[in-house]
Amino acid sequence: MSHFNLSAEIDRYAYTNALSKNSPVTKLFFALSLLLISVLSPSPVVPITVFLTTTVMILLCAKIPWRFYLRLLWYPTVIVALTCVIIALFFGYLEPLTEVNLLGLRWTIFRDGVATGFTTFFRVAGALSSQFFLVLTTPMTSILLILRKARVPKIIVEMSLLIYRYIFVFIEVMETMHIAQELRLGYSGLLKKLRSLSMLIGNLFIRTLDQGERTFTAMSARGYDGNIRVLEDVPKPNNAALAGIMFFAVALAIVAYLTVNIRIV
Amino acid sequence: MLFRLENLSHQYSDGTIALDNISLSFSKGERIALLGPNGSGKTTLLLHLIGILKPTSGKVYFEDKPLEYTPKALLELRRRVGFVFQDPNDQLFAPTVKQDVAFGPLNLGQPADQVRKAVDEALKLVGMSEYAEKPPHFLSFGQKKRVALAGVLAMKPDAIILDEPTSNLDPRGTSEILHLLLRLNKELGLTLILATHDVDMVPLFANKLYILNKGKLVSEGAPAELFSDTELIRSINLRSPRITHLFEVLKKEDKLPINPRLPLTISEARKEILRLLESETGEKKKRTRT
Amino acid sequence: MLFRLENLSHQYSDGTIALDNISLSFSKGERIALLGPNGSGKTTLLLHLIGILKPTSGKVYFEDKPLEYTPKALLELRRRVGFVFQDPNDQLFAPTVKQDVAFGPLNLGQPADQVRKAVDEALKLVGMSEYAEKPPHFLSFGQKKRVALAGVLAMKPDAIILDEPTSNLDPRGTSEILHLLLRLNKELGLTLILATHDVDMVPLFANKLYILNKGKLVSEGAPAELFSDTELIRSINLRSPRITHLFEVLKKEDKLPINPRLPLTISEARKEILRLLESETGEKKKRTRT
Amino acid sequence: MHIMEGFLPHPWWEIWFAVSIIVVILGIYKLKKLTEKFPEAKPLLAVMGAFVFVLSALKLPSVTGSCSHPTGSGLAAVVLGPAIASVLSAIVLLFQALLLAHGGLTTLGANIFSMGIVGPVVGYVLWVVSKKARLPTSVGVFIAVALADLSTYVTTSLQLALAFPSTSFMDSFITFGSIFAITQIPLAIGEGILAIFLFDFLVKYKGKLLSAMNVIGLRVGLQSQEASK
Ligand SMILES: Nc1ncnc2c1ncn2[C@@H]1O[C@H](COP(=O)(O)OP(=O)(O)OP(=O)(O)O)[C@@H](O)[C@H]1O
Ligand SMILES: Nc1ncnc2c1ncn2[C@@H]1O[C@H](COP(=O)(O)OP(=O)(O)OP(=O)(O)O)[C@@H](O)[C@H]1O
Ligand SMILES: [Mg+2]
Ligand SMILES: [Mg+2]
Repeated sequence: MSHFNLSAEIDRYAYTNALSKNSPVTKLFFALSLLLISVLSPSPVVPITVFLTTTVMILLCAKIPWRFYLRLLWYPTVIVALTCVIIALFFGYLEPLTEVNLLGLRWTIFRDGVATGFTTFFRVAGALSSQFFLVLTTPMTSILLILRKARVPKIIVEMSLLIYRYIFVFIEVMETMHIAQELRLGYSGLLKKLRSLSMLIGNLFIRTLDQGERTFTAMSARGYDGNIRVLEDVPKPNNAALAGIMFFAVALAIVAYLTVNIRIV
Repeated sequence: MLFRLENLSHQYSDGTIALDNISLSFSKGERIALLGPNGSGKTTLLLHLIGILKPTSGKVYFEDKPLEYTPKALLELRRRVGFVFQDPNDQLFAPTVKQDVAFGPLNLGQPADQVRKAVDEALKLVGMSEYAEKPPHFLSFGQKKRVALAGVLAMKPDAIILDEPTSNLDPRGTSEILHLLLRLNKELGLTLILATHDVDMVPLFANKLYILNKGKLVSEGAPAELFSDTELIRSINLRSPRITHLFEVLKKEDKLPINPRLPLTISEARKEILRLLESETGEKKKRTRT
Repeated sequence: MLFRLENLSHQYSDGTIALDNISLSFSKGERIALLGPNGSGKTTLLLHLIGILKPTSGKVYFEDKPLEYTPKALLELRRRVGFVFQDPNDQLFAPTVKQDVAFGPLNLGQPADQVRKAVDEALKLVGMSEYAEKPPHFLSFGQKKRVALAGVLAMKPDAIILDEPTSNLDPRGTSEILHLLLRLNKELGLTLILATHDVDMVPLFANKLYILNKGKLVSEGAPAELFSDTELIRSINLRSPRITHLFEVLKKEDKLPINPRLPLTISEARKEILRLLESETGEKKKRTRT
Repeated sequence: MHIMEGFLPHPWWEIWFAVSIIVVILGIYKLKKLTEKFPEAKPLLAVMGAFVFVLSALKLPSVTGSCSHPTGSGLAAVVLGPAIASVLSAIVLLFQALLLAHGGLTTLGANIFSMGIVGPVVGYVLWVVSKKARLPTSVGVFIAVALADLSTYVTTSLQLALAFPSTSFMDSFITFGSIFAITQIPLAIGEGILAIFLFDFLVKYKGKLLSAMNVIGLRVGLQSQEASK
């Protein structure tokens, strides 16, 4: 269930972090431009810079506890690192780098494979940290409001909002159901564990649909008409900040261009 | 007439007949209580009033016009009539208490500072101001109920429908909210329609009482009138208010000369006891003289 | 001692201190009521007893052994102690009422026909037999509460913890369930621990009363004792039972010679009124004679 | 199976974006039509979406720049048709990227293509075919959902192989594909079985609404159920 706690916590930080009162447009612009530059950049220099920048912003400006940030990073890092090792081992063919003895087999490692592995790893690091910056500092409702202003069809924004709410309904229903089952001795022993779990998954949908409909009813009863409205006036983006970000992005783009040929291996 | 139900029946998709040919009408400015055992159809009836459920047969009239189920007509209806749900967990969904209470007023299209004022006021009325920034799912059950009520009060409707408003509230909360509702009723003419199991509260609150049982309307009238019919009350899983019950016993078992119109509230009971003491001594006096 | 809490404190992750240094103990076979205003920490306390919440500081003892939070120890605890949630929607998860009630007994490893018997019995006790095949989410709120209770009764535990068992129940349901609990307590020695706002019910039910306020234990003792301390009761958002209140008024306002130990229940009130009438006439008689 | 943020190099993520957006726009159009006519269907649609989210959060790590988990989009396609399933998947993938760091923003296009388009189309086609072949409903649902799940993974392997070619595209495809297969085949079977129950429930309790909504997939299902009675 830990993934769900993760989403609930990400959501909580989005509403409570030290940057939550800043303009969501600025934050979105910042995150997306760094993200794009990381992904487009051919060498690892720019993604590394982006990773460091956003990490500093997340920890020092938004004041997200570093423990939590590490927890977020840990899981993707492991997967990507493993995958990049695979890419490095299997996916080169141009220029042999070295040979290793693996499980009694002689294995040729190629320079281009290792290079791709490294580049990919750092690209992911830069991109992912930009994405984390966005979600840790910007409440989902603000993101949806921006989408609405950007003329994304209303039905999409509305469905997104509902799905977003129901995700948390799901999580809550799942947790309370799990506790209720434990209190009546579910999950004791393998067979009971299976029975409890299948009952949980099978009924999760039913319960959530039921709860979801009742919540929708309650929303309708308070005049909900498909439009999202929030109380906090969305802070206006600050032009100086936008220009600063633009400048930084251009500088990074130039760096990216200049470092095209820099290789780690 | 604010609401009128004409031969209303409702059958749920699994075949349960939850309402069976109900006709009644609620006037403006009244304080109406719906009483009935579990599963008698109270919630189902209330959900028809704001167009969340559609009758299987029969009609709902709002201000003498048949209810239309178009989004626009429903929106207008819900702007005028607030609804507080029986289970506050159904009703609260915003990330903070404040935003939840603001949801209704914002949907009414009010400007931000007016909304803010309405929210602060409503939270104060239900005694939850200090929890404004807390996420609703971190509140105790009774606190959630208060917030749910605030969410509706903030919309300043003409009528409020409340499904079990006082269950899970502490006694002070119950009495504060009752007094608040009575005040709104008196000062602003707010119509109140409420479903409840709390028979002790009904005489303090309602001027009109409807009794439901198994989907049927079994009785309507003033609370004093209906509670005198102890047979009826007993027969459908209800009971008289405790105070009334005390006097029933005194009358039946101890053969005391209690007024035929049994007292329902503490203040009525007090008068009755004083009267008893007076007359009793009078009686005895007479007897000793002769 | 069934449960003992030693300097128990609990702070929620957002910083709320819900319980503050509470020490108390519950003996076997007792009928315990926890009373306190909304947000006073009743639910939080109860959740500690069955190991759903862990104390921030302090200790919970079950049968004089400190509670271990290993799956095995918790399992044993929950086999012995049943828990009924405040919100029945938290508790029901199976596709039909019957399957939900059977969940616990099946996990106890009972053979099929024994389970079937236990389920039928439990549903009958709470008056929900005819709904056995219905999906729980199609029930009315009060009906859900009854099913939730049945699910715990069917496990035949040694002790039951109930969080607001009677809120949203109709009066007959309330009285039936109270009598059922009292009977189980008397006949089988079942320990009952219950959180409630229903002060009128407490004197009928509890032999031991604990009063919580803002996370602190403010008082404990026999109900009659505690309710006599009207100052305390008032000061923390509670009130006396209505019957008691009536006599408070008669004593204070009307200066009637009421017993210092105010009546709490209808039968006590009846005796007191009869006594009053007697003595009053006696008094007057004396006076007329002289 | 979602490809992680930043994992796809330029120009592959742009290409998949372009391909997916067309289908999603078609889906949005259909969704708009449907919800205008049946506002009461919104909770059901949204719960479907949330369910897809939760299912794909039940993830098992797999060493391929992504991980294995049920997809949920196959059932959505069987019940609601592939166009609407694609929109729901798109929204869910966005939330997975944002709330779970699962998948990503730039890789959104590629992930929509595999989970929101190929999976649902495969599932839907198989569902219709199995109905035409008069297979029992449960078998039809199982086949449709399990294969929708698998096809999603095959597509992901394909996308990765295109972006990271080894000596040949096939080599790379086989490498990625076989790593996925270990965890994914049992998962697909599990998801298929779960779908049978959920479908049954939906027909039982939401049959009226769904058949009124006139979603083709379900209509086929309902008809055949009636026929079998
Ligand atoms: N969604 C539903 N589907 C099928 N039957 C339902 C549904 N909701 C309620 N019922 C049934 O309809 C009847 C009336 O239910 P309703 O909720 O109106 O009762 P109520 O008077 O509000 O009861 P309570 O006091 O317990 O809240 C009950 O028998 C109940 O089981
Ligand atoms: N999950 C939570 N996170 C943070 N604070 C919480 C949480 N649950 C409860 N609280 C707070 O802890 C305090 C005690 O809550 P608790 O639910 O124990 O009260 P209670 O006595 O059961 O109230 P009620 O009578 O309303 O049910 C309240 O102030 C509440 O806001
Ligand atoms: Mg009800
Ligand atoms: Mg509580």
